[in-house]
Formats: sequence, structure tokens, C-alpha cells
Amino acid sequence: MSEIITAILITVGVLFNLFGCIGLVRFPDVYTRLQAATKCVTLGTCLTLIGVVIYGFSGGHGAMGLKALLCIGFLIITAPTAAHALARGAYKYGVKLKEPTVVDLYQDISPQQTSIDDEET
Amino acid sequence: MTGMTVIVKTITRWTAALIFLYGAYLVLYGHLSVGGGFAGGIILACSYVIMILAYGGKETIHALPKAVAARLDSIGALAFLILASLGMFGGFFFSNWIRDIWPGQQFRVFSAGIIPLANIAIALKVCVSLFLIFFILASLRMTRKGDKIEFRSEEVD
Amino acid sequence: MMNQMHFLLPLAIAIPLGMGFILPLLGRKFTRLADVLANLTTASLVVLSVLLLISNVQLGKPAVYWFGGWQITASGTIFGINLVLDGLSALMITLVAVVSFAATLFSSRYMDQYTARGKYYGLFMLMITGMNGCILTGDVFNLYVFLEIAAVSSYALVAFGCERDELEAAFKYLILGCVASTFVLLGVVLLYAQFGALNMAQLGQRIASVEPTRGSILALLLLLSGLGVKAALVPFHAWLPDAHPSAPAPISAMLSGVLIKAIGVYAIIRVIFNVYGFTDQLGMTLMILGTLSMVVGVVLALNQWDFKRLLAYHSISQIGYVVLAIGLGTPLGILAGLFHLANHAIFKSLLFLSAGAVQYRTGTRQLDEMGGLAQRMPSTSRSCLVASMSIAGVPPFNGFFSKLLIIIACVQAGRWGFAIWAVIVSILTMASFMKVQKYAFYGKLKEKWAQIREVPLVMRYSMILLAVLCLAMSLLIVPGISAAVLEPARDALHQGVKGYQEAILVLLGSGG
Amino acid sequence: MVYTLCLLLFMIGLYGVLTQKNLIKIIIGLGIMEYAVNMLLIMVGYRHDGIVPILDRAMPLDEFLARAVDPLPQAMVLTAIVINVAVLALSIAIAMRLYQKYGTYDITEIRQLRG
Amino acid sequence: MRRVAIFIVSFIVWCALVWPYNSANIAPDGTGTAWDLQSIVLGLFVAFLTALLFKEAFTTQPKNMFSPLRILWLLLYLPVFLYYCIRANLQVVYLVLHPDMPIKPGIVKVKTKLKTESGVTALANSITLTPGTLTVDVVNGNELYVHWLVVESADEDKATEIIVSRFEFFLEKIFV
Repeated sequence: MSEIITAILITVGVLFNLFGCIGLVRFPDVYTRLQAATKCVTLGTCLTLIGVVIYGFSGGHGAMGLKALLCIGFLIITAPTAAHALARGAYKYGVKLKEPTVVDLYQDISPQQTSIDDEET
Repeated sequence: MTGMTVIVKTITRWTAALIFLYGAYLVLYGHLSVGGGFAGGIILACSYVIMILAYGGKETIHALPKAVAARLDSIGALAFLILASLGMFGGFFFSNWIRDIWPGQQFRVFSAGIIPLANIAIALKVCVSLFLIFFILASLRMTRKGDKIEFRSEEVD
Repeated sequence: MMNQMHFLLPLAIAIPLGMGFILPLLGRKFTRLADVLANLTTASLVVLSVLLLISNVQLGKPAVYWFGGWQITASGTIFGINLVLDGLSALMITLVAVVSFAATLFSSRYMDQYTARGKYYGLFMLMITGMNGCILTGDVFNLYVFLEIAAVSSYALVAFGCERDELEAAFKYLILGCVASTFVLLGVVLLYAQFGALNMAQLGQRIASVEPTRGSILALLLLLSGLGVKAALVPFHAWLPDAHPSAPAPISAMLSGVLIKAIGVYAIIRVIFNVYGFTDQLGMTLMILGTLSMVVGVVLALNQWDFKRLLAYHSISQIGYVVLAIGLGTPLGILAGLFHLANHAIFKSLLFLSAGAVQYRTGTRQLDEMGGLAQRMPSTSRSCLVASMSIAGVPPFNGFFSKLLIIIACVQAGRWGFAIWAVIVSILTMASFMKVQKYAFYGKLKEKWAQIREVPLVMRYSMILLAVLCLAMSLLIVPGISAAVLEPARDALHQGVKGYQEAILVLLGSGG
Repeated sequence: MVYTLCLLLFMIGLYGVLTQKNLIKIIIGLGIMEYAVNMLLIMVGYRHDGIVPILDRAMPLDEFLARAVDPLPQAMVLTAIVINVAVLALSIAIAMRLYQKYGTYDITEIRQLRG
Repeated sequence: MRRVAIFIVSFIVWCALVWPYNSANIAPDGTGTAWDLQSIVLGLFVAFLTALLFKEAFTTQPKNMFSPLRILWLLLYLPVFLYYCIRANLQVVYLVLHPDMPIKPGIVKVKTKLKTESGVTALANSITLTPGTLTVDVVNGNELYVHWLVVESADEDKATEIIVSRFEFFLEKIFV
């Protein structure tokens, strides 16, 4: 039973990762891509790890499960921070928001002098 | 304000100690499981590197001053060498003399004689060296004034 | 007692390694203490290496030291890492110790021009560690590791002054040296992939047991070209004339005197004679490479006006002699080659030290700016004269005997062509050093050098020590002494793969 | 097959070292060469269907010896990586110093030594 | 006081790490126990070292660190967070797979009532992981600039209402 649950969780997790990667390709600019990457990859990896936790605790590999649990905590803390740092860095570096963007209030306090097209860099 | 936003700083505060713990775990259990002096030492160094990234060099160098780091660097290597030389008492260089007099129980922490101690020495060396390399490369600032290029270091001491 | 001497083997690596880390700790505050300690270290290394040399002669067979007491199992599997001391290693390790002693003695005053004494000595000791390890190890991968230790510290030492040309030379040296090391590593990996062994003796056994495959030949080629770069044989010599002159003078002496031999020539002949086994084809390759280096080096040197650069080109040329003689493969040829290798270590380091002494006082390396320095710096000039006569092959000095032996060996082996080239190069060398003497030390004293003084006492002593050695080394030709020093080294190579294996396999049996 | 790929990677690195003019790119080329060798080294120790070479109480020693991958190349790779780190740090330091002195990373403009 | 908190947390994490690496260890002959004394002593030492080296690792107010009320609220918060997290993913999947990609990205400004640094950090990270939003910067400690995948309102108050309020209720209780 637990193996089936593990398998399902891991499959769903990998699927989320896949959608995240598709988003990485399809979205127009750095910020939207970061959104796709962060959300899907975080949840996908977490689901995979939860699968590992269940497998570990039910299958007698307690140490593995516990470490996976620690991994989840660590991932939830750090992944959004990394995304935030990347986005801020990109903005400060001068990467523009792409076409369908409707509003940019951040421009008021952190004006971009240089304009860099992220496709070319 | 040097360094990054409050978010990054807070998260760094939370995680640096955890990274340090994990590195220590890898070093101390290197003879039983995956890990060892080099891998653990690099992770130990990462806990300081992440502090450099978040807070900037100035803040971090207070936590681990450069002179202390340079000394620790030599001390780590010396400790390893002394461990090896002490093996002469067991008859051979590098011989595992602790193991001979106190074998310990299999799958326990103290079961491999000098190997964990050697791991600790290597970890110290690797951690401090990597920290120094990263710090020195990170704290150099290049500024161009006409034809002249100046190197300015952010170091405090 | 003497039979137990091989227990001292790891000390040859441990002492400089330990000091390499202690000296940076101390050198920050007590510079003079660092000087004294460094000199004591190298002096103790000299004592140690002489002890090892004597014990080797008394033992009469290679001593093997297994790290951590890991003996070979009964089935013949080798788990441990070993150090091997045979005649060749003993000779080389003594050379390293002597030259490094002279260099530290010299640098205790010469390095006053630079800061960061502790770091300098630290790197210096690490370089000695690398060379000693490279010489003593009996394991191919450890050979690579020690080679890299020596090489990396030498890159840093070449760049020690942090001036424009030093950095440029160091970068060139680093890139070429690094590519070479990667080649060596790749060769080692290929060997391990095919034969599953890293110990040289076992590797030799397994290589000999099968027909040469494409893989093993590829590995040999990679090792040869990689180590050839380290030894600065001619197609791969581009880095040497930049790197050697740019380093501080004691380091130039170390680099030219022993480094290119310890991690280049020694490693090549070890691999060829004791791992792969000598064949005529390999010998021919070595001879051609040697002759090329010999001729190209000396021709390029003739045209130089930079004192140290000229010496660096002569290093290439003299290394060519060594490789040519060893490539002959005859007992006399190997003996002559090793003899010349030892001589070159002494007189080339002496030449670099005197060039450094001149630079220390005059601040220039250009020959045409000097002149008449013999009046103001008599000791320097005299020791330089001794060294020049040695390298040019003037009779009472050691260089003459080794060159003569090389030429005789060539003739004896029926290689007339190579003998003629050796004679021609010898004449050209003499011409080149007559130029050095004429422009630097004799002739009219220039106005601006009227006030300079002789170099400090310690520097003078180190040069005189080497000059005396230059004369004393001629005694090695005397049969009794030769039997003690050179012949064990010759035998180590000439007995080839078989002899090397037997030395270790015998111990295997007794070690149980 | 894998060996060929590693050698190809090695050649790419070598090509980079030989043809590039930028100091940093040369260093990157060196890095690629080193990684190619390291990868080859790991592949040498690989055993199909092998297990991690860590002793486990649940597994008999004979079976462990028969199935574990060869740990020696891994130790060797670790050593090689340490050496690479040292060389890399040194080369970057020298490159930065060169930039400080010459104001350029172009190797063709850094030509004081000749002969 | 802070160091004691660090010490305790470090020790707990250490115990989790050195959980017997394989339960087969305990099983057959009973010799291997769950935690032996050696690793516990080692853990105490390492935790002490961590507390020595890192001044303020986990908290700035160690007094409330282990108050049960906070932990209760945290446990209550987790399912809410998980719900939004999964909704966020489904939304991204929908956007990614939709042929026209109906996105309307932009950066808006929101305000928060949270005071502590930890609170703001937790809020920002929660925002990043939940539907269509990504924190770009924090200014003055309480103004967040948020990149929004589908901008519903550029107005500050309204955006705050939509983005922030769903977490703020809990986070206020947790990070007092």
C-alpha cells in the first residue's frame, strides 16, 4: 500500500517539475519564468520527498525518511528566498519586464538606468 | 545598507547554523556513511560563504577574522600531519594506532581509530581555505579610472 | 640498525611538509626565526638523505616502506601505498636536499627585497615535499599528486614578485603545466582502467603479461608528453625560458636545478624503465627528443643578452644531454646520463645563484649593462667561473667528465651522429659562457658599478659550497665512489621492470 | 561509448585552451579538461547494477564485495578535485593580477616576454 | 539566552540527523541501539560549538521561542499554506498549458502590518510560494513589491487585501 502511495506521490511530483520546466520555456521574461520555476519545482520536489518519507518510515529506512523530512523544511525555507534574490538581482541589474506587463510600481523607487534584454545576455 | 534584503538576511540567519550542523555531521560520520573530511569541510565553508553573500564581507569577517583563519589553515594541516606521525608509535606512518589499542564497536562513531580525527583535521583545513579563497575573491573590487585599474579590498583589517 | 633505515623514508616527506605549514605561522612575526628554521630544515634533509644514501648502499637492494602497515596480501593484491628507495631515488633525493640547502642559505639574505617571508618559505617547503614525494613514491597516482604539489607551489613561486613579466610567465607556466598534469592524470586513469593497478611494480607486471594494446600505448604517449612538458623537452619547452628567469634567484636555482629533473626527467625514466620496460623504439624517441632539446636550446641561448634567460635556455640544452644519454639504454649511457643530471643540478643552480647575486647588487639582468664586476665581487665571479667551466666542460670540473662519458657512450653504442651533435653543442656552450664571462665579470668596470660591494656573507657561503661541490663531484668518476653512488642508480634503471618487481615481490614474500 | 564522450569533452577543453584569447576562457577550458578526466575516472569505477560502497549490517560481506562499485576511483577523483581547486584559485588570482597590471584579459596584448 | 535556544535547536536537529542510519542496525541481534551514548555526547559538543560560533541563529526573542501557543498557530497555518501552495501550482499548470497563456504580469506594491523581521520574511516567502506572486523587494520593513502573474488590481490597498491578508492573520499570531 505504502509503495503505491509513494509511487503516486513521486509521479505527481515529477509531473509538477515537468510543468515547471515547460513554464520555464514558455513564459516571456525572467520574472514570470522564476514564478513557474519556483512554485512548481518546490512543490514537485516536496511531493517527491514526501513519497520518500512515507517509503522510508514504512519500509524500515527511518533515517532516510527523517532526512527527507529535514530536506523538505530546508527546501521550503530556501527556495522562495533564492527566487526573491534572483528577481531582485535581475531587476537591479536592469533586466526589463517583457511585453504583456501591465503595471510596474517598483520603477518608482528603483529606477532602471540601463536596459538589458534578457534574451541577449 | 550592505548585503541583501531583510528576507535573505533572516533566512541566512536561520540556515547558516543548520548548514554548519550538517557539515559537522558529514565530517564526524564520514567513516560510517557518505561524507568525509573534504565534503564536510566544503559544507562548513558554505555556511560562512552564504553569510558573505547575504551580509557582505565586513560583517562576516568579524565572525571569522582573517588572521585567525590563516592560522587555522596551517593548524589543520599540521594536525593531520601529527596524526600521521603518531602512527609511528604503531609501527608505521599513518598506521591506525588508536584502532589497535581501542578497536571500538562496529558501526559506532568511535570505531575507526584515527580516521575520524583525520577527517576533522582535513575538514578544518578545507573549510578555512575555501572560506579564505572565497572571501579574498569576493572582497576585491575593480575600479577603472582611465587607463589605471585599481584594486580595492573591502577588508577591514 | 642500518637495515631499519627505511623507517626514515616518510620523514623525507613529512619534515618539509610540516615545516611548510609551521613557517607561515611563524614567519608573520619572526622573520629571522623563519630563516633559521628553514635552513635547519634543509640541513636536516641533507643529513637524512645522506643517511638514506649510505643505508641504501649497505642494504644493496631497494627498501620498501608500506604506509600504515598495509602489506601485500598472500594473493598478491596490493592495497597499500608504498615508498620505494632504490639507488636512483637515493641519488635524486640527495641532489634535492643539497640544492635546496644552498637555496635556503642564499635566500635568507636575498629575500630581504621581498615581503612575506613566511609564505615564501612555506611554498618553498611544499615544493621540496612535492619533489621528495615524487622521487620516493612507488605508486602512479601518488606520483601525479606529488607532481602537482610541486608544480602548484612552483607556479606560485614564479609569480612571487607580482610584477608584470613575472605574472605573465607564471600564467604561461601555469596553463602549460596544468594541461601537462591533466595529460598525466588521463594517462594514469587509462592505465588503471585497463590494468586495475596503481602500484608501479604491479602495473609493470600486468603490462608485461599482455601484448601492448592501443590503450596502453595511448597512456604511455600521454604520460610521455605530459611529463615531457614538465621536463621542458624541446617541442614542449616554451614555458621554461619565461618562467625560470622570472622567479626569485633561489627559486630559479631550484626550478632549473632540480624541479625539472625530479618531476620531469626522473618521472619519465621511472615510467619507461620500471613500468613499461625499455625498448629500442622508446630509446630512439628519447634520443631524438634529447638531441633536439640539446641543439635548439643552445642555439637559442647564443643569442640571449638576459643573463638568467640565457641560463634557462642552457637548462633545456643540458636536459637534452641527460635524456640523450639515458635513451641510449646501455649501462654506460645510463650511468653517464645520471652523472650529468647530478652535475647539472649543482652547476646550474650555482649559475642561477650567481646571476641572482649580480642582480642583488646591480639590479639588472642584462649582460651588456654589466662589465668588470670581477673587481668588485670577487667571490661571486670566481664561483661563477667555476660553474661556467663546469657547464662548458673544461677538464678538471665535473661537467667535463660527464660529457665525456656521454660521448663515449654514444660512440660505444655506435651512434656516431649523436656523438657528433653532442660535441658540437658542447663547443657552442663554451662559446656562450665565454660571452657571459667576458661581458659580466671581466673587461672594463663601468662607471656606475664603481661603488657596489660584494654580496652578504651567507649568500657567498652558499655559492662557495656549490663551487666546491662542482669540483668534488668529479670524484664520482673514481670507480669506488661511483660504485657507491652512481652504480646503484644505474642498476635500478638497467635492471628494468624485472628488477623493480623483484625488489618489491621479495619483500612481499617475507612480509607475509 | 562513454569513454569516447569523455575524450571528446577533453578535446573540447584542450581546443579551448589552445585557441581562446581571453585569460578567463582559457581557465574555463582547463576546467573542462579536468572535469572530463574526472568523469572518465568515475566511469572506470562504475559497475553495472552496483551498490554504494558503504558497509551495511544487513548485507553479508561476500555479497557486498561482489556488488559494490569500486571506491578507489572515487577517492582518486576527490584528490584530483582538491588539486583542481588549488590550481583554479591560483590561476584566477594570477589572471586578476594580470588584469590589474595590463588592464586587459586579452592574451595577445600581454606580451612583454619574448625570445 | 539566545545561545541556549540555538543549543537546543541544534541538538534536536543533530538527533534527527544521527537517527540510526538503517533500522537493520537495530534488528537482528539487538546490539545496535537507536541512539548510542557516543553520538549523543558528540551531539552535545557540536551543538555547543554551533551556539558558540553563531550568535543569533534562529531567533531574536528566545523567550517566546517555544511557547505552545505559537506552535499551535503554526500547525494551524500549515494546512492553509499547503492549500494555497497547491492552488498556486495548479494555476501555473493551467497558465502553462493554456494555448494563449492568459497572463497579465506586473509589479505591485503591498503593505503589511507585521513588525518583526521574521514575520516579514515568512510573509514574503509565503507570498512567493502562493498563487501567481513573487516578492521582488522589501522596502522600509513593511512595503513589499510583488511581481504578480495575473494582476487583478494595481491599487495598493486592494492588492494588499488580495495578496497579504490571507496569511497575515496567522503570521501575526505566530511572529508576535
